[in-house]
Amino acid sequence: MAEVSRFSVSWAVLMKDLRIERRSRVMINQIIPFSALVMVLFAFALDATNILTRVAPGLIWLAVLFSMIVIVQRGFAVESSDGALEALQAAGVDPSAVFWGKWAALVVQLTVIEVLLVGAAVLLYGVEIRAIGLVLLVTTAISATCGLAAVGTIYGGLAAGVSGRETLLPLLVLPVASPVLIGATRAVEAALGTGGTTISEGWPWLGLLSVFAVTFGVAGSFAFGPLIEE
Amino acid sequence: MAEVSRFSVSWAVLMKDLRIERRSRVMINQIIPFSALVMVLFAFALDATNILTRVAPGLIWLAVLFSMIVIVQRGFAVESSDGALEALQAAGVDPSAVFWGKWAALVVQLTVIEVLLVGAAVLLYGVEIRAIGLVLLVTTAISATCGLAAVGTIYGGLAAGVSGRETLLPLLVLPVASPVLIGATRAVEAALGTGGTTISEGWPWLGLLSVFAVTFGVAGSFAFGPLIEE
Amino acid sequence: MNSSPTSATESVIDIQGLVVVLGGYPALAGADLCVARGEIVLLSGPNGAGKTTLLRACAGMVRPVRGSGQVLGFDLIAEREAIRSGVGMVGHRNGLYTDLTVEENLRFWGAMSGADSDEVAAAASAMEVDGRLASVPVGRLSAGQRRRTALAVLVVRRASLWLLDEPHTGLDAAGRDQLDDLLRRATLSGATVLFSSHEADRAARLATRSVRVEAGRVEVGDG
Amino acid sequence: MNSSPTSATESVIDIQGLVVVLGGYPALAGADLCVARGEIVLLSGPNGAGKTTLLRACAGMVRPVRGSGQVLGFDLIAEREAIRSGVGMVGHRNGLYTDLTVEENLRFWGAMSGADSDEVAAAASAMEVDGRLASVPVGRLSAGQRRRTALAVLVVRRASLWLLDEPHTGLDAAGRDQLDDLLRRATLSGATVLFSSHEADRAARLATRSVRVEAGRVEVGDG
Amino acid sequence: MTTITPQTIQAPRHRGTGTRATRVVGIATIIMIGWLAVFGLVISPADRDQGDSVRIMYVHVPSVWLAYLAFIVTAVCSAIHLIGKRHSLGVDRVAGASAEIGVVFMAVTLVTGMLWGRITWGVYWQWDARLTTTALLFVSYIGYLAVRGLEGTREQRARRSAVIGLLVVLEIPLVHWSVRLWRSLHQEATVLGTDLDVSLDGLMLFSLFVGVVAFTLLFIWLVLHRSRTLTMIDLSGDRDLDAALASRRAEGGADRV
Ligand code: HEM
Ligand SMILES: Nc1ncnc2c1ncn2[C@@H]1O[C@H](COP(=O)(O)OP(=O)(O)OP(=O)(O)O)[C@@H](O)[C@H]1O
Ligand SMILES: Nc1ncnc2c1ncn2[C@@H]1O[C@H](COP(=O)(O)OP(=O)(O)OP(=O)(O)O)[C@@H](O)[C@H]1O
Ligand SMILES: [Mg+2]
Ligand SMILES: [Mg+2]
Repeated sequence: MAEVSRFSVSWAVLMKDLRIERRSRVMINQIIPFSALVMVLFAFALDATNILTRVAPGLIWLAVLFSMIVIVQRGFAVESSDGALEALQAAGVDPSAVFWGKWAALVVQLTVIEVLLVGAAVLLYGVEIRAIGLVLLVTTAISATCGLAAVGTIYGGLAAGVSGRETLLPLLVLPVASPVLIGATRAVEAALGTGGTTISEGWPWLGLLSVFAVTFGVAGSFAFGPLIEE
Repeated sequence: MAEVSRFSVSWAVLMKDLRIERRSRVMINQIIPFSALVMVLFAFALDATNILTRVAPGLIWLAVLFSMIVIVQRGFAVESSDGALEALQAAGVDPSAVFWGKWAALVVQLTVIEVLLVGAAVLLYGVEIRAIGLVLLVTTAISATCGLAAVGTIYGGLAAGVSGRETLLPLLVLPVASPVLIGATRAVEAALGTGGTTISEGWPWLGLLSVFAVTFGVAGSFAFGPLIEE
Repeated sequence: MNSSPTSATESVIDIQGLVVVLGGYPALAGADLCVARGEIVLLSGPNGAGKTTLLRACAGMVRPVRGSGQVLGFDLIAEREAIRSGVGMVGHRNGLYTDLTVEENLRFWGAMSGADSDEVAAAASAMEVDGRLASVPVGRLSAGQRRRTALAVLVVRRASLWLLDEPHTGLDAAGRDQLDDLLRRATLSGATVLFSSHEADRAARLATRSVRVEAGRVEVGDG
Repeated sequence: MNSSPTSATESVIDIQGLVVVLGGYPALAGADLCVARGEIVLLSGPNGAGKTTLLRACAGMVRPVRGSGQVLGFDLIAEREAIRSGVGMVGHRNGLYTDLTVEENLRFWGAMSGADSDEVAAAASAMEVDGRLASVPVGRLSAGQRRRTALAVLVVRRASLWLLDEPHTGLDAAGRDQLDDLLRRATLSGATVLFSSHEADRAARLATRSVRVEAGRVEVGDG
Repeated sequence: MTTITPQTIQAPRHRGTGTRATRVVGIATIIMIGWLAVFGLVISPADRDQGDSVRIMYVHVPSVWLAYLAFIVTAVCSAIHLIGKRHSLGVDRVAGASAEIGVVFMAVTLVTGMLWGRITWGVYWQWDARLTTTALLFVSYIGYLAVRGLEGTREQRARRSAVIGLLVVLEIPLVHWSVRLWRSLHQEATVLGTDLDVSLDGLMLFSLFVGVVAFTLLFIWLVLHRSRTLTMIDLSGDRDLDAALASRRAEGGADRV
């Protein structure tokens, strides 16, 4: 498909994913309730409100992580159920273009989740957001999301082909994604001033997150082809 | 299939599941590392050593819950990938027999997970097990497992048919299972004497768990047919 | 399944005005069909006519919104369970466990339907999935080999009504012949066969009668 | 794909001694095949002979452990990417998005291969998945209607080498004819077709030449 | 045009995976481990505030560093496999072998560390940055091995695992600098932060050095053998292939009608 630009391929993949999403309503009907539920469960499992506000940032990102795994499973089940991903591959469609398309779709979905989870944290855990922390909070969310989406897409593609998909994905994603979990948690703590942390403490972590995002973005863009290759 | 006893059907299903498990090695290679990972992540998200021992029981059961979801997804992906479950249904195989077969297989796998997770908790969270609490601990584990397995099997069967399986299952299982989460947590706390609780506080919770297990066992045995029905 | 009431009546399938709605679309729009014991009836018709839906309806797998009928002498709506245990169906999907070997799949179905290991072995050899293939996981078989396995499972089931949706799909020349005399032999021992196919000439050779499905209704054609 | 070097050489497929191992089993055990531009070649042979594997190998989807070959003038091992973008393959699975409608699937593939909406519409009508079906989610189509959609996608791809694995499966009489002259027309405009089938007589009518696959090797038969 | 001749694996001259080289390395390893025992248990002094427990260090630290080395070797081999024109399966086998051994070393680190922790902190595990990151690294490589275990062709296995191998190695710096990271970024002083500055006198340092050398030799010895074993497994696979090809061609009548 020499004549088709890489961007338009990515764009088509992104639009396709979002359309499937809009049609199946999985996001609204299932994933959002699920992630809200995870938050509630954490609250139950700990059920000591005093510590909840302190650990809230960690829990938010943990919930994001679990939600992402579910989203990725879904996003690649769509691809592999009738062999669509294989068809793309057989048609010689540029894998890295496909990667960026799937990546973008995942970013969109994660962003929605995060906004809602932060809201939930405010309500359930009584977290307060300070105005000065806002910039840090947003930039953190953005770079963390980009990184997570890259990891999710890479391993989603890998797992899409194999049989034990359901179980392999979480095993691969969680450890690699946990640096993001850690970094984002610290940064958000700084943004929220949890436990008397100051904003300034947040920025270095943000740096870590950005490095992570860039690394895995580049890696995915190159590795996606070999990964889904038979 | 009038001449085939319900038990032998369940037995065949159980053996079939265990054989598939033995062959694909998913349990050892993927699920067990995954659940261990969940423990580590929780601990790190909280990362305040002093509270860990206090919330350990909750985290154990939370980890069990997440592992179960993964196991159930896998267990029913096997059934629905080539329409095997539908074939059983079309052949008029007694659904409740199938239910108990899948249930038993899930119980076996959950038990393995739990033993390992408790071991991990002892090492990682510094939990200590008192001799006097042992009876309560074991009985709790048993009844909780039976209950969870029943819930997992019911909803696994329900989700097996529909398309958005990956996402629907956790959404359905988590809320219904959370009573077990709470009950089991309290009971284990009592067994371990977490936060100075006494054994006696545990028994009522154990009662709750048993009631739950029986309820959902019976429910599943009756409802499984209608649930997987077109 | 000699216990089934059909020993009394002659018609194994007898449905009137069946209407089946799938996702808001009337896949069946008033289908009538009557099949006598021992017949081998071919369902022909264009894509989307409703053949698969009709077969699934006869198997009690989809619930009609209108119409009534009896299959194996049991009521189509009230006694689905009874119908199902007497019916053997092979659809577009094979319904096998891909992680298990051919033999393990057959054994499993043997346990489900109380067939002993001899019958299982017989079924395997009938569709030639014995020998080397017996110990190969179904996930590693070729399309036709999977189809053969699915049909062998059907033999193990010893159903009294066989509902086959394009059963010849993927079978090689030899396999088609094997399937055909398998079906003929089955009907000799009291079974009844209703199958769909798009290969007019070959199917006509097998069938004792052929009916045409068109736009969700059955038009009786010349056998 | 007129950019492909084949305009120079005549043989579109030219492979020698291809060995493909799947899960430890030699699905292809030294297959040789040579197909000239404009041919319609039939792959026949028993179940498990290696037809699907051979087609996938020609599409650069499975990597041979031995042997060598050129497809569309590109090297089978070194230039898989180039081969793939010139090849259109339909396997046992359709490779469609079941949540999307027929039209959306075709549009998607149009975007992938730079076909404008007219070409898309043309492809849809060629396989008769326009009209009502265009707006039906693929997941709600009948088996044959899905197959038609998959073939329409293939038309959208405008490939110069068509590799079809039992393409007639599930198609009704009309659909088979449509497919056949679709393929004939494609070859007239410079494309080449390699397809497998188990329906000897019908396939022979379509094919300009037929080769027999047996036990992982190709035995040239009479066209 | 490129013809695939079966990737030539030169079979070892004699049976087994041993050669003179490996035997020399093996003997050297044994000697060095003997030394390590002597120095670690007898000669080197007990620590001021840690007592004899400090001797665990002579296993704990070398095993971590060798685990690092093993994982880096895996990464390098993965890179060579992906970039190299031949996409050699040989380096892939080395990568696999090295990863397996690295996981073992990592396990040793965890166990010795936990024992050491039990002695010095009174608990097996502390929720401190380095320990957690170490655990994550450990699991990551279990995942790597799980990917290697997936079904598929050798090339597929090599390609997949090479990518993973290159991704997970990035966690090593995170583990290594975790202490500093957290100290500089995080207020709470970490446990290892206080515990790590064991005052190493010359003799301790030397014993540690001996340990590192011994473990390095052990690593080399193990990698040589393990990768040769993997080679032989593939080799036997190829031998089987010839037999399989013969029987496959013979099929026709036998397996079919
Ligand atoms: C489960 C418990 C432990 C784990 C997982 C663990 C892990 C590690 C790791 C990964 C390193 C390598 C650091 C690097 O150079 O990148 C290390 C080094 C070291 N560990 Fe541990 N450790 C544990 C417990 C302990 C304990 C209890 C002590 C002593 C009280 C200790 C003392 C040391 C020392 C002295 C070093 C070398 C100095 C350094 O490289 O920082 N470790 N440990
Ligand atoms: N789940 C569904 N939702 C909506 N419509 C459906 C669904 N399943 C099938 N249909 C429609 O019902 C009609 C009959 O489908 P059916 O599968 O019975 O046709 P068929 O005769 O088997 O066709 P084929 O020969 O292609 O198998 C088709 O037009 C199809 O579009
Ligand atoms: N993943 C696999 N692992 C092991 N063996 C396999 C695998 N896939 C296919 N085979 C074997 O390779 C051989 C060829 O398979 P292939 O699908 O090419 O046959 P085919 O000619 O397409 O048969 P059919 O006519 O049934 O489609 C078969 O014997 C099959 O058992
Ligand atoms: Mg049909
Ligand atoms: Mg095939």
